[in-house]
Amino acid sequence: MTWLHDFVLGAPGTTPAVVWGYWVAAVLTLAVYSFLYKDNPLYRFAESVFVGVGAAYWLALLYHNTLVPKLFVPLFPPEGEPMLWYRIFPGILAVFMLLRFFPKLSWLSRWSLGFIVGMYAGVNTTGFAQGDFVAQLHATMTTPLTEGGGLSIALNVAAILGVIATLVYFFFSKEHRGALGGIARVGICFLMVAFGASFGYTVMGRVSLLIGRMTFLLRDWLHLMH
Amino acid sequence: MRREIPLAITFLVGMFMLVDFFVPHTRVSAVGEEMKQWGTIVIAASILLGIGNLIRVHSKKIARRNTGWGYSIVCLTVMSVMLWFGLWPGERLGPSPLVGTIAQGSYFNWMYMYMDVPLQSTMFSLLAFFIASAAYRAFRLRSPEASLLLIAAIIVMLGRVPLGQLMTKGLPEKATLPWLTEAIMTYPNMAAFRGILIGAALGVMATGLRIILGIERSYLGGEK
Amino acid sequence: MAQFDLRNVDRRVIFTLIFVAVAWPLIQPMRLPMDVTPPVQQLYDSVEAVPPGSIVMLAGDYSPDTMPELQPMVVAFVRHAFRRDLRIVTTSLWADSPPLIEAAMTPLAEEFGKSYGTDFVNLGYMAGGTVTLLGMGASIPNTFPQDYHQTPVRDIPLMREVENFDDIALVMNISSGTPGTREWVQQVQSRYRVRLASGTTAVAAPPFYPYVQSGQLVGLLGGLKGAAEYEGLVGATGDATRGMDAQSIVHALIVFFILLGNVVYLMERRARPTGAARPARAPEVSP
Amino acid sequence: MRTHSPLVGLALILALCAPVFGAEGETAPPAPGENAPPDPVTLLSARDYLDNNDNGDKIEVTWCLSADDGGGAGDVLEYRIRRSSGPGVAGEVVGTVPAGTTSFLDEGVEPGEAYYYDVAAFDGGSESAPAETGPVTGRRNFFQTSRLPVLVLAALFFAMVLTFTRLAQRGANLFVRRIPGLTAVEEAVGRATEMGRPVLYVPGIGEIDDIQTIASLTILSHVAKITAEYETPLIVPTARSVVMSAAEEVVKEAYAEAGHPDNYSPDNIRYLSDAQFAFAGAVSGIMLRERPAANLYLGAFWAESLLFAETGFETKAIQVAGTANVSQLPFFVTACDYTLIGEELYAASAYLSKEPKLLGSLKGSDWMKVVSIGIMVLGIVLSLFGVTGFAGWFFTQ
Repeated sequence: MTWLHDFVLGAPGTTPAVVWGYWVAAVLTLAVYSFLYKDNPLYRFAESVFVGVGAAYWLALLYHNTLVPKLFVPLFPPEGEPMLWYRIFPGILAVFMLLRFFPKLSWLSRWSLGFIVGMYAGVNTTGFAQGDFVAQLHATMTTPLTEGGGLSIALNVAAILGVIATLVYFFFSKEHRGALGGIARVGICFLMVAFGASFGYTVMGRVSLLIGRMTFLLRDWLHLMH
Repeated sequence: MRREIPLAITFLVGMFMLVDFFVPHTRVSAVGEEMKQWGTIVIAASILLGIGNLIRVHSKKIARRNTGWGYSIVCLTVMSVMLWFGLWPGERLGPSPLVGTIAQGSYFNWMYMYMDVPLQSTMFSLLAFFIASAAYRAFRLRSPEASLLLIAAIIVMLGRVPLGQLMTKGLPEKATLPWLTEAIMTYPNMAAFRGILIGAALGVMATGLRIILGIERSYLGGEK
Repeated sequence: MAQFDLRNVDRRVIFTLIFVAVAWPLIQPMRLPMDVTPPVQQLYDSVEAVPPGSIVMLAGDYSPDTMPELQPMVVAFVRHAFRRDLRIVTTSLWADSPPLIEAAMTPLAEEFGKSYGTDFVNLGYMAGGTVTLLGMGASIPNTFPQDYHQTPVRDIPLMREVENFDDIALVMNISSGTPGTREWVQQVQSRYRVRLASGTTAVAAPPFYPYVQSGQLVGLLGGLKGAAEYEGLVGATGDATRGMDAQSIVHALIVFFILLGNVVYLMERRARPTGAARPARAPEVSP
Repeated sequence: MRTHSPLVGLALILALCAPVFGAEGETAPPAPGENAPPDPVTLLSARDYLDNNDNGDKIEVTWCLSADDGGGAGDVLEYRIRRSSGPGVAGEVVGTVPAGTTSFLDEGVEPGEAYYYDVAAFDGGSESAPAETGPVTGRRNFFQTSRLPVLVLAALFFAMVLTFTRLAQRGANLFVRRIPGLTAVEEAVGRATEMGRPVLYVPGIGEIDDIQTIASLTILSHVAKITAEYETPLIVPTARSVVMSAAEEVVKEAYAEAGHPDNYSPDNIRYLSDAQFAFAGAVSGIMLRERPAANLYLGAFWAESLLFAETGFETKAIQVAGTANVSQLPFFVTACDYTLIGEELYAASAYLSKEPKLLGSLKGSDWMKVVSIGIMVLGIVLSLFGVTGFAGWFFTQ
């Protein structure tokens, strides 16, 4: 009987908001799982709710956490604080961006797009150059090869060869024949082992998500876990 | 002019970001910092654009009574209700902790925690089922490479869980599944991904260069 | 043919098996033992090495879809940091993260008697991804002028001590995609010499091993297993540890499926050496 | 000291300091002020500190511990750092740091002024003789010296990309090897023709601005020319309306170019759904109902890859896949007949389109990989012979 009570009305100490919440969440969860049987209106309904809630959430957060502090407050500051007048420029670019909805003025949105694309291009170019390209070259060169015992040294040497062979595999200016082809074959072996590892990890990740949902259903909603 | 100005903006902003990376002089850094703050604002607007687009697509669907327009009504209704909770200026209704705020305990937060959270997590947990079914029906030792992949995958799958640890208990350490898994991750996996990383970095750098110099302009869309 | 045909198993049978394999160990736990892997140990040691009183940053860049893997990491990290009297500043490049982090921190703050504004602060979400990271490199208060609840940061005592990454002893990035750990490594760790640790989904973890080897990451938690190991080190059983039994059983089941599927496939191929509806191997097949 | 590279200087200091560090914590400190003043610090140096936002107002002072800090009398409590405007002039204390510390960042200097620093160990009663260094000037620097390797390598790479692009524009014949994946694609299409069944081409679920989608559309054009020739139906389901319009254009043009504009059927280029799983479900439906004999998945794929590959395997279609989304590659490799891995997708598109900008980047990246391999091999060999400076130069963090 206590189980039935907990199931319907929530465990002692749970507020009505939480009890309602668990029920709504459980129904939505089951609606999504109904897709496993086949595509059906219940699943479509849940999917539409999903899209609606997600968009509303993002919009509200964008307003409260980005637009208000970064644009509205600097332009219309409270008493006694300086106005950052130059924030009018990104404000204009932001408005231009939204002009895409008006066909006659949509060409202005390219200004804003140009700004963002240029910024990302600059930032990513240096980020990848320093953080990935140069840093990984350095790390390969400083792989420890004189310490840690025979097995460790052998594995480190193998890793260095693996890096080089992988790069050779992605070399397109010569036919993969002869020695080059041989190295490329080694590269593909390294890639396959890495993809195998990825495969295993991905399986793990997907299963974890299911475990998370089942924990919710079995513990919070059905009170079957202790 | 409709293409030249955006290309010029891209060039100037992109070049400035490159300069900002190499030049620590305070004049450059100060301008750079404000530019980055501008960036967050314009990027926020681009997200607004995406959400606006969504509203437009669903409204059109309803207006034209396209198949599934009922679902579009559901979508827009839920969205409006949640936005009302999240954005309604609370002061006008009198101070309320429930509406017009995103704090813990508000209606907005409730809708997020009990509708968005379960829906998002459940959508992706479907994949556990699909992966299991594909494991039985589609993952095949069809070539030496695929076999190598699957063998590594099986070692990692077992080595990453306590069961695998139990299965090879008692064997010398370097033959246990957890050790083999960690070795795969640290050496061949690391090496291959480093190769991919270096290649991908070059790809991104080349694309960045093309964009900044205006050689790549497909992002601007067609000439209309 | 009425008999059970292994070649044409309805996928719903497989779905049911998976469902049972997850539910059963959750209801009847076995509590299988677990070792700690080096990247997790390194992460734990790095947090231990931060002097008490320092400020650490919890950068949550995840969303509810990966919560089962990542939320336990957040909980364990916050517990670890609070226990060592570290103060926590949280930021998010993903709109979804701030309430999830808040949900994890509120009960722990109560447990450890920590108060908002002096011991921890949630700066909320900021659009912009990599650009936001660079803005933080120049000035964190200018990049996040208000916290999640719209309090100006100058009114928050903890934030008076934070100007940029020089004031942050360690960044723990909880990441499930882009922007995430890769962007933190490229833009923040490389550029501003920050000690960066990462907790990621299992899907994202393998490509980050080069960063662990190069020292760009001081530690890495990969998926539920990484979270469970970290929970073990911190000494608090959580959802990750509880989930590992189910993880074990399902992995074993999937391995069994792969093996069985391939046995059936090989038998089928042997039974029909020629004239099969599909070629065993397309010409020039490699990877 | 300032003429040395900071790294070499640091290594030197660490090497010389090593014996002192080794003795740390072995003796209990006697009560302060009991005995003679502590030994002075050694190897004192000061340099302009290069900040990310360099206002020229920071100078970093480094030294080696006094012999009485950790070892010796073990009674050092703190170090006092003084700054003055001339040699031998008694300066003001700008900071004190606890025993065991070997550096101090002075954050309040006037840019452009020359300073002298002296550091003295203090044991609670008396100070050691001060060690002095200088002059040193805080400057607003115009170049972040630690990032020089990034500049050099990026400049070299960019020069190669631009050179190859120019060569390609002038019509030079730049060799790119044929990607085996393309042969697999053509054979799959050929087989579908033999069997009289359609070809299914999924250009991923990325947006039109995703470079993978763009690469995919190039390959789609190639495939469309073959199907136009063979009069084989080509079905292209898309998840983005803009991608659909682009795919329509591409296919129509390809049919016209192949001389069979009448064979083009606009009904086969379909927009199905933006929602990931709804799209995956709909594509699976096409596979089961229309039974394409060749399934080509090229572009940006995420979790739906699994569903496609599985259903396609069930329908016994020949499957060729290609994506740069690494986490999906394992599923394609194990369930498809051929898979284009990562960069191969871009290479295939450059190979087919012969566009100078794509060829230039591809060739530039190729030769930069050769340079990278050269650098790595050289760095490792030199390190093995004890020359670590070359590898060390690439440390930019």
